[in-house]
Amino acid sequence: CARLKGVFKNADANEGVPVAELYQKGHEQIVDGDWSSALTVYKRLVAQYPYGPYTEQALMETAYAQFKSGKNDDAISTIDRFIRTYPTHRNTAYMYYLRGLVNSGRDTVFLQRVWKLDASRRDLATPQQAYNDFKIVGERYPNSRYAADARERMLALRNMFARHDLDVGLYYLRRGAWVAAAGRAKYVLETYPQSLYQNDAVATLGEAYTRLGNATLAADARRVLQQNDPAHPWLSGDWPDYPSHLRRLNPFAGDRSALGH
Amino acid sequence: CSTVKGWFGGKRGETLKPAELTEFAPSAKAQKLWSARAGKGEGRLGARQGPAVADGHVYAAAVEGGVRAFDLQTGAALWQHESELPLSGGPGAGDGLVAVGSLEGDVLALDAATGAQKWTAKVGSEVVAAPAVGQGLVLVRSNDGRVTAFDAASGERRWFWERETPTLSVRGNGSPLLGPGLAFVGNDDGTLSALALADGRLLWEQTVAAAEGRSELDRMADIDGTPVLDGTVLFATSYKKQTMAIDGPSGRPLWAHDAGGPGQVAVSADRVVVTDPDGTVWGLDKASGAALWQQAALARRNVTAPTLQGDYAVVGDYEGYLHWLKLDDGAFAARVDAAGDPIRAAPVVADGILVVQSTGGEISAWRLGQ
Amino acid sequence: QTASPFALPAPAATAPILPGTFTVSDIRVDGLQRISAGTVFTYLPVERGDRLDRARAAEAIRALYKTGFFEDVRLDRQGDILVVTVVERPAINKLTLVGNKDIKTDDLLKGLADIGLAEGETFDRMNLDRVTQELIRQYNNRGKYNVVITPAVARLDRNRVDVTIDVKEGKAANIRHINLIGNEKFDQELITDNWESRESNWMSWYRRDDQYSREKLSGDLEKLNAFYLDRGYVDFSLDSTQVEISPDKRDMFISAGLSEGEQYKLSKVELTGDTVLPKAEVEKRVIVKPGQVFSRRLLDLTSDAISLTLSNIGYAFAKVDVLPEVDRAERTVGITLNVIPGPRVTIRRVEFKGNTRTSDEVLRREMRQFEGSWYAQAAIDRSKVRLQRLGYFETVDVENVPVPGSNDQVDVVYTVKETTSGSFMFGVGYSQLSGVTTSVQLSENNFLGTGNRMSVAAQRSYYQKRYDFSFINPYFTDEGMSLGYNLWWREFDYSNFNVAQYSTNSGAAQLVMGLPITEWDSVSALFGIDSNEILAFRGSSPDEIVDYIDAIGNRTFHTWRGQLAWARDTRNDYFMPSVGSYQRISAEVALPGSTAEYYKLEYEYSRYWPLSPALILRTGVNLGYGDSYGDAVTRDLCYTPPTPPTTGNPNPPPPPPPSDPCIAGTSPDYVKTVTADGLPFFENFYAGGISSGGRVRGFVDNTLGPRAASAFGFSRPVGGSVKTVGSLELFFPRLFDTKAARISAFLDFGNVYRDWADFDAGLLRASTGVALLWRSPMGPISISYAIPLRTEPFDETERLQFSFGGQF
Amino acid sequence: CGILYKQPIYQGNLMEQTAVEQLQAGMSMQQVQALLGTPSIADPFHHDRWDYTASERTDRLGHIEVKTFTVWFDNGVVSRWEGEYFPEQDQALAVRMAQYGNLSKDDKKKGR
Repeated sequence: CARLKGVFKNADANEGVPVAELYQKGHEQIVDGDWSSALTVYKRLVAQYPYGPYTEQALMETAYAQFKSGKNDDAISTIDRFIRTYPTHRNTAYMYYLRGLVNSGRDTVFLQRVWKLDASRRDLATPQQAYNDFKIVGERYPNSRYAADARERMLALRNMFARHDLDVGLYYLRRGAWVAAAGRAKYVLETYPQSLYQNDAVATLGEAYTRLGNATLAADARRVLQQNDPAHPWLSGDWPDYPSHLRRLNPFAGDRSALGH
Repeated sequence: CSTVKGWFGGKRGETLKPAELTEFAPSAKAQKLWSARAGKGEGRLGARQGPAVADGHVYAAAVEGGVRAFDLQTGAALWQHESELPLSGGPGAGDGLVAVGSLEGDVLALDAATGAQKWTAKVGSEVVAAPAVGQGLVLVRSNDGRVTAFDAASGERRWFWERETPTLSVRGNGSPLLGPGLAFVGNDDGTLSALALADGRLLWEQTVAAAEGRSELDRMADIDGTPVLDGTVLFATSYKKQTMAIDGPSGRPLWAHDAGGPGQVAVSADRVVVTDPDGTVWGLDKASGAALWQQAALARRNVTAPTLQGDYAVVGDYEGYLHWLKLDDGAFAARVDAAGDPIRAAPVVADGILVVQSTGGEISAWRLGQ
Repeated sequence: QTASPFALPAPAATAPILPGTFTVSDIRVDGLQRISAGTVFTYLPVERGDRLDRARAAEAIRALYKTGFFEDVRLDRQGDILVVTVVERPAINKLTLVGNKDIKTDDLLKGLADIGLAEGETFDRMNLDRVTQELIRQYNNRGKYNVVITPAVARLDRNRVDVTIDVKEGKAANIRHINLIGNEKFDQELITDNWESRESNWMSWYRRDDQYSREKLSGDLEKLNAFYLDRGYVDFSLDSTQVEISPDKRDMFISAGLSEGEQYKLSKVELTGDTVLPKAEVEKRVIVKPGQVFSRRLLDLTSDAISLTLSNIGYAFAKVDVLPEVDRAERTVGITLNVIPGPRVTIRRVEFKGNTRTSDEVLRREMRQFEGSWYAQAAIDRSKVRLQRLGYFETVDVENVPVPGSNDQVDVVYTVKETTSGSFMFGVGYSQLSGVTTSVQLSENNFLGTGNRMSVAAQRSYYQKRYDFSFINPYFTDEGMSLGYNLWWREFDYSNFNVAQYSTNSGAAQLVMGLPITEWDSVSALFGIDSNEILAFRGSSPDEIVDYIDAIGNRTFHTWRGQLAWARDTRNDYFMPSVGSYQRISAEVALPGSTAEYYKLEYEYSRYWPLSPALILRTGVNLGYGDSYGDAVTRDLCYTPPTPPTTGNPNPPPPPPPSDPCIAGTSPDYVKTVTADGLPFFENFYAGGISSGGRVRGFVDNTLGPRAASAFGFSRPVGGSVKTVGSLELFFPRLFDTKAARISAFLDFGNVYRDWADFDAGLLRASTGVALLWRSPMGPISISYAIPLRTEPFDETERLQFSFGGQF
Repeated sequence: CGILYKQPIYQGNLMEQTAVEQLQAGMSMQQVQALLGTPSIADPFHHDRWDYTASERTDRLGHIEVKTFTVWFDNGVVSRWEGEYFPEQDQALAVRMAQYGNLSKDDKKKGR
């Protein structure tokens, strides 16, 4: 058995090491991206030295390492525990910001970037959580270093939600369910005012009313669009440009929205 | 290597095993007089079904096998009353009548001499305790906590008294105890009630053990053994390890001691013997209730309630052994292998002869030789 | 008793020695180790400059205790400085659980973490007691009443502790005896037939149905109540129920006293309220008639049927109140059904949750209920079934969420749980049939979440080289017309495939199209060209085959293939259908101009019978017939066989060329006339083995049916032009709680015959056994153990068979 | 082409003759909502009119028939209304919808 015991020996190489040295060892591993060994080192650090500035720093870097190595659920629970134990810590803003980053990237299938898949067409539950996290950063820590970027990411997420709704609206337009299309367009206008797809929503409304034969409403929608975005393709009659049916035979075609942008 | 040992050494559920029997120098000898069969016994029904002895006859019932009568001295079969009913309660005998209850709530009364059926009646739940017969009445304790009184002659219902049962109680009930003009009933919520025999009115009530505790399990305080009247003093014990002596007429508690169990107490001239749920047999001083001795060698062997024979206390266990313990110090005096199946009902002693019925339906009678 | 030998002193909250009130000029915190002063200040309800009196001080102490960080808190006064002295609770270094078997360690750890007992958390002895009680309660719920839990706390340096919780589970209390008293009219077995609590029986070791739990019992008593109310016993009452435990806490006893009362009949049935539809129409759905025995179940079914009908035309909240008037003397009950339609509801939005991989449109195109339309319950149910039939989801749930602020609008939310919808096999594989196979095979029914079905396979094994590509988009048009294409190249050596001695090299390109005709029926068409080169040698390949090729006079068969099929599918789930049927009839034709002109007809039918929630029977049959059309081709063969090399003459001269033209009877080297008629041998149907189509488990793959002897004498199965295969299979959905695995007992039967004339039911082979299908993350694995029942002497039987990656 | 199955698509509210007849000038928006239900089209740019637009596509050729019933408001109360709506056909709709087949209550519970 002795020989066997030797094999496991280095596992507790971190026992009894002073906290500064332990932190240094973990930090170097973080710097050169060796997330898993950094995580084991920090885990032992927190267990042996459950308090002190090094521990707080180690906890934060643990969350970062977990995020970077794709362990999203662990990252979220580490962040939540940190916020509960150190509510007034000076970088709590960073922790909420990191939580937003984790949530916005949480469900993106690895292939999504490779196969050009559109995240707005999938379940928006975790992006919604990310939106709320960034909102906390923006409102509670307005002058922190991350507030500006958080607001920007919120805008991008909000456009994604609007894009989801409008894509569904255009689908219903194509299927001839014009009342449903008008409903979705109205929802975008009311729930996400000033979003990137504001004018597309008005165009959808106009198209739906035209198909429904409701001349007055269609004309007013056209007038509103004319004022806001005179160059909108719907005005010249070639919008929405649904992707061609041939793309449906190419398995690697990926998602393409009729919104054009 | 510790990790490797952990893999194979997985202990199976770590339940504690019943204690092994210890050797001892027998100071008394028990002889078997006779044995007989009462039919197919209760098995694991938990009814603690035992025989009744009255004026020289032993009456025994079984879930399958009806009611049979034997002669106390010789064990000769006197009569047998066939019945389809699953007879689980009793029998109880007295005033020339044998009464027995069934799992379906039937009450059957037979003529003690011939075994002929006199009358039948119905109660609301299963009967797992022997009916009490006396003073012209048959008192039946059914499992729903109700005591129903029938006229011994006609079987017509006179009155009934009810006590709500807790959500979880210990299996089994004690029979009512007939006193002068009144009846004592041990309830499942740890209280002892005295009822007037005339109309079933509640005379007094005394809590033997309070039904308190964090979980349902801790709150169980059943008094499942029939109380014992010694002169005017009543002795009762509860599953929550409490035994109490109470003044019969007034219901005032005389003493209480924190040892006790689900079975019946045995009261001798100066001792009160009781078995607790873990299998330890306690000898208490009758006057003060102080614990004089405890016999813990039969731990976890599902030991029955004690009965007195001569100056010994006798208990049965789950392997069918009978143990005679000396009354003064609780030491083992004799032991016999009385039945192939577990003994759950406390043995019954009459005219110096001890009669015991196993859960397999086997009856045997024993006498103490010198 | 769980005495915890913990040495720390009890938290004596000493009263603050604080005479009178004073204004706090400054605050100092002593005793802090892990917690920062900032944290204390946020929770301390006192700031500089506040006036502090006894009440405010007590309140401050309570606030600091509530944080759970501190073991002890004391406020003192030094001049005008408020001194807060705290003793921090130790942190937990290691938390270990020993001896727990029934509840898994990580479930326990998760539970403990929720109560705040986890590594790195502050240790609070009060938590430990709460955890111990919680564990005891959880074990009691599982019927383990003898559990003994002893927590142990070991103190370490730097204010840390190691916590170990030792669990002695003891034996579970089993239900030994269930007794109903007062049931005269029905005996106990009938009443407790569908109860969950059961007395200990021989199956209890597996089904664990003799474990007592209060929830199960209350559910069963509700069933008892329903049993009598469904049979007219309106006055039924449950008088008393007793639950008892044996003194050694190992056996449970349940007894219930009941009084049945009398059976009641229906005196009148009246429909009132706003029935929306004409009354006569709604009355059709009332299945209870005066004179019938009163039955609550039939009444529930009636009110469900009526409210369901109304919910199909917009009345989402329709309900029917059943008002009984009981006449004790006549023992009759008068029923008034009061219909309350509620508002007519429209759907605002249809939303999907849980589709992290599948695109929104793939789900939305299955919907039969549109946004902006009036509510139709049947359309919503149908949409749910269509989602289940896609095969991408393990479970599909739907719920109506009322739109806030409006009484007549709802959102319909479908929550799906995605599962593996394809298989990915890579690398080296081995199976009895094909020896060592190196292959990559990716088939995905929901490729990249776009709903397209695609499979790519490259496989090399002992008997075949295969390169396949197939793609189909089920929604080429929005209305559901599917379009796709298959391309493959195969080199196949039938000899090692337990079939006749010849090999083929074939390639094909096909276009596949599907047109839905109704909600359940669809027509599919296939058009393709393929070439099939047969390498058969007289002597090793059976003569039948060589004669056929010689008759055709060409080894490569070019075929213009067309197929038309009609299918009706009313099943309600892709993996585990419990109701509905699937049937498909297809005609495949080698069009005129192909080397061999033939047609093949196939008919497949399977029906699912829900015998009970835990038992589903599938009856299935698979028939096939093929024949040539146009006239048969006959040819006279003249050739002289080569003289085999002998030791004396190692390379004998080649045989003379065959005489041309070869006339039967006159040419010297005339050997025989051969004719090519009927279905070509390489298109024959096969049966036996586990692959669907010719599935008769218990027999080696493709070995049933006629056999042809080759010159060297050993006979080989060649398949036949008539296939008759069928099966009876009993599924047990309840045995596994996940839908990913499915176990069944089956009776397979079938055979293939050379032609109609040879069909003989007596020759049908049969086998019975059990089969397991498991949808592993890598793809579907099916394992079956079969015992052949009716076999003939030459049959090659095989009891254990497994296949990987095949279709279900 | 006609042979391809086109699932029936319904849009908008089901209007009842009796309800429309009770429409009177001067009614408030809440009263109209209670009487006719929430309108299918409440255009964000026109707060003075409600369009009860309904469409049906039920034949095999996929032809969509649209009917609109508009109610105008003058500072909050009904001023006039006009248009047409699909006649009541609850019975026919009930039969057509029943063809989809309803799931029984316990099927829904088990998520099947």
